[in-house]
Amino acid sequence: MAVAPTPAERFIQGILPENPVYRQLLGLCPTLAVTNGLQAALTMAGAVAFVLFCANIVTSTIRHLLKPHLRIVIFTLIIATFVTITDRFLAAYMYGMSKLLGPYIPLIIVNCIIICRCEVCASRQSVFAAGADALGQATGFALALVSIAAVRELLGSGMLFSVQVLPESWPNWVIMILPPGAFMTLGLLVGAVNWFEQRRSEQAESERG
Amino acid sequence: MLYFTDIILIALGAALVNNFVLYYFVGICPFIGVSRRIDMAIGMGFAVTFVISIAALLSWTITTFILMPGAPLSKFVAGWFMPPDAAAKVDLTILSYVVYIFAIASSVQFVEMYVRRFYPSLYRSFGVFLPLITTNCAILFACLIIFSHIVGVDNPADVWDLGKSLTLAVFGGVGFTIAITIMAGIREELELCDVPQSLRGAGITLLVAGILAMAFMGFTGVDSGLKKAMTPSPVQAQQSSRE
Amino acid sequence: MIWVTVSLAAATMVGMAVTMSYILGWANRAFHVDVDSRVEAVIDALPGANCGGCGYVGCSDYAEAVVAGKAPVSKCTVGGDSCAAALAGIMGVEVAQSWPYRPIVHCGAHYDDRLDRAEYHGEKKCSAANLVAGVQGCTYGCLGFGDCERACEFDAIHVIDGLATVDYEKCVGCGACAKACPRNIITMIPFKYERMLAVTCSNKDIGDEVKVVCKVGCIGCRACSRFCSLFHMEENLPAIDYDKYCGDFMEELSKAVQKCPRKGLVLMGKPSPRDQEAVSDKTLPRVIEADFKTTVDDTEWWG
Amino acid sequence: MSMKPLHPMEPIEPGKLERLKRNYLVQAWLVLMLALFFGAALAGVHLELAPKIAANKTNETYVKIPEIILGSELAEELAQQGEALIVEPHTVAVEKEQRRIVYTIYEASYPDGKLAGWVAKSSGQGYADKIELLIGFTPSVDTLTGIFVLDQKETPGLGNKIITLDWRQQFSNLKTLQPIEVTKGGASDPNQVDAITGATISSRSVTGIVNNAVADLRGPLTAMANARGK
Repeated sequence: MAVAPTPAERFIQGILPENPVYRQLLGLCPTLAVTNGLQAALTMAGAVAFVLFCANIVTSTIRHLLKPHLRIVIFTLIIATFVTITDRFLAAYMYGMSKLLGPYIPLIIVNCIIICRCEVCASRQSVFAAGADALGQATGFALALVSIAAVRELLGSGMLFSVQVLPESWPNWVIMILPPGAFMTLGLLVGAVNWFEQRRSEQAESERG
Repeated sequence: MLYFTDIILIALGAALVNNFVLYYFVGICPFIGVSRRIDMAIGMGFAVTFVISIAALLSWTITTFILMPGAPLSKFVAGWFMPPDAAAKVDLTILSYVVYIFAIASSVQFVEMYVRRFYPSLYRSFGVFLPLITTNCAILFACLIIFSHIVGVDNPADVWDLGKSLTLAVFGGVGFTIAITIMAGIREELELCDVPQSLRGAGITLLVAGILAMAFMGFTGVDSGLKKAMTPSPVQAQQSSRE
Repeated sequence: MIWVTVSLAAATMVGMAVTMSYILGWANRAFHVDVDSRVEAVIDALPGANCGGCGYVGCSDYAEAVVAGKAPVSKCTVGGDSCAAALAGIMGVEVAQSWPYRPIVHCGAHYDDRLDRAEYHGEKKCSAANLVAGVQGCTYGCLGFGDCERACEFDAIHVIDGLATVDYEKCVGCGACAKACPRNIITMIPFKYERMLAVTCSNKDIGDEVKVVCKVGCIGCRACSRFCSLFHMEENLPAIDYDKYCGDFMEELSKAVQKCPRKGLVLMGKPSPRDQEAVSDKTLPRVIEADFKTTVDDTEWWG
Repeated sequence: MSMKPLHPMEPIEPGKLERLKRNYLVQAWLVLMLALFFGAALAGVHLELAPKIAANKTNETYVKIPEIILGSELAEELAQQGEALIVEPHTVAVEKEQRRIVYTIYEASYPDGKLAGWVAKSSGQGYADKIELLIGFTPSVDTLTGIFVLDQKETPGLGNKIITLDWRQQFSNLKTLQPIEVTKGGASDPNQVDAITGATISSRSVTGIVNNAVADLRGPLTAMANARGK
């Protein structure tokens, strides 16, 4: 049997080999919806990280009390509670951001990443391992969000973090900020990641053979 | 008449102009996952439409009667412990997300059991999609939109009643069905195409979805135009009244 | 105020949880469907990938079919033998000995054997060429554009000299090639032995017409069916009854092979030690691309 | 007392404790406990943060009021002097086409009590979604002082130019007596504004919302101003 990954390995796994967006195609709704600017994307990633971390820790703490047929209900309850808390904190301390993200913060509840991590990892592992796993997955999610947002914001408005980066003469590709741009950017990036991955495995194979 | 206009505008907006999938990006997971065959896509679409309507009914009822400030039930219960004017301010809206997701989860499970018991053939064809729907953002999103039109609305005339809420839900589901069926049709044809290896699967689907979203952008402004056509311009009305 | 709100919120949540669990508990009893406990056991034993590889909609559908006795226990390709054994344990049946299924290409015509060819300017795919009449005379035989080769994940089928040829050393029997072939000339048969006899033609036309389009195609002479009872003729084409196929028929079969005027009965499968010895000093032929090249500019068919 | 031998097939009567354990409410004790705990915790969070969120919401409007009424330069000057306008919210209900429309009106006055102007919040359908506006009036309600876009989802790069100061400034000093018109290419008449290139509908939507609000509110606001003057 394979050796169970250490917490550190779990952390690294989440960043690229098991990246929730590019490799597992989970949590696509916020990935598409909030990536028209880097600030919104980072806030979203932070919110998801907080919820994921808290939900993983709590689930892992009570993992011995869970009954199989009620576990999903309990995961949902935990996640929904933390999402509500996040939503209110954003509304109280980052009002503009909260207004910009609008319904996509409560939609974290149905983000498959979190319930998937609770089910796959946190309900079976120690608190420490679950925490590391949450951080890894959250970092991977944040990286994916930031990469998409960077492409869209740069091409769509010539800016990064609302600071003009490209010369003023850049004809803003408005379509990148609109919904179609989101789909296309994600599609091409998924293709690019697959391509790299394929090339790497081919190289590894040719080295072996 | 005005009410009728509102209903039409809400329906049109939810189904086409602000399509749940292609404009708001909710329900992407089934949109990518279950759009490989047209019959499955239609099954998923109907299942979503059905559940979304039930969820809208429940969330409207719960919000109006329990959660919102001054809701009859919470006001009544709080009235036992505190003066009525304070009781009217009891605000339970913070529970809304938790309550909605629970209402969705349990109604999905209830529908699943019911259909399985009484319509086994129907259960065979679309029952398999029901568990997937619990974590479908489109349902929760519809509840949230309805919530935003009940709580915190400045103008009492703009607060949505059950009819408007259900319209949004049903036509949101119809919009989802339209989008996922078109997508499935395109993907069936894509099977015959020589797609670059790395783009196969999710990549090409997302690119096609982008083009589809672009097509749906053509609907933008249709609702505002229709609204102008259906309501006499107030300025004109004012001018004519002056004459 | 504070305490009323807090307790009201808590009470709402608990009330909701209680209502929910009562309604669902009631529904569970009221809408109870008698599910054979074996179905649940089978579902648990299956991998739950819902891949549809068994030919059913999902694992639960297959489980119901197994319990109803409509499906054999060995259909799950993902779970493999251990899964089949587990299902057999639940169902109280023995796993019937299952043979590995391998593809057979029912065409034996290499490029030069085919007659009445025409230049084909279209996309170099069987699925596309199949839609065009007159690419080659035979409307049943292998087109040689390698749709099967592209479908194979295991590099186990190649177009050699215009004919799809299975590499049985590499083949795992996934059936992808059989699905990919637009002319349906690849079938999956149970390999009871290392090498199986196969009819290498799919042409159902009468002999004279076959001779016009192919040098090796079956002319429907019925010689094989006269010498061996395993053959029966279907629309001018012999078919082998693989259910009955076994060593007892070896003599009859070899006679049929000898009598076939077109040498269209061929043993397929892993090469025998004798074959390997015979070719050990020769270099194996390279894979040759199908040579249906157009004489006009390559880009023209795009319009 | 001799004990009856237990028949092997006879079901054993479940004990009280057993029955209790099978009750689904008891099975779900963890869910109920969590629901109780989380419900209380959420209410706590709400009580803690609700005032702050409410303040955020009103502030969003209030910080814009001086700029709309006085213009950005004067507003800054006032802020530098460490003084602020006193803002008092009212609601005005207007009956129109059998429908009751409620406007939120902010009455702004200088620290010395002199009326500085009125700001009304109004919203309507834009090209893509709802547009929410703040509209400023002079104390006598005969002239607009300016508008501000609180919320919009117009097309980026085209329709969303309605938020730029350049375009909004066209609305300051327009008379309220006749409706504002939108023209393409060079406003010549006093009550005309230029449409944004490529976003005529967005421009018309904003103008329509302003015209609506002006038509609805000119009467009530004048009455309020007069009442205050007395």
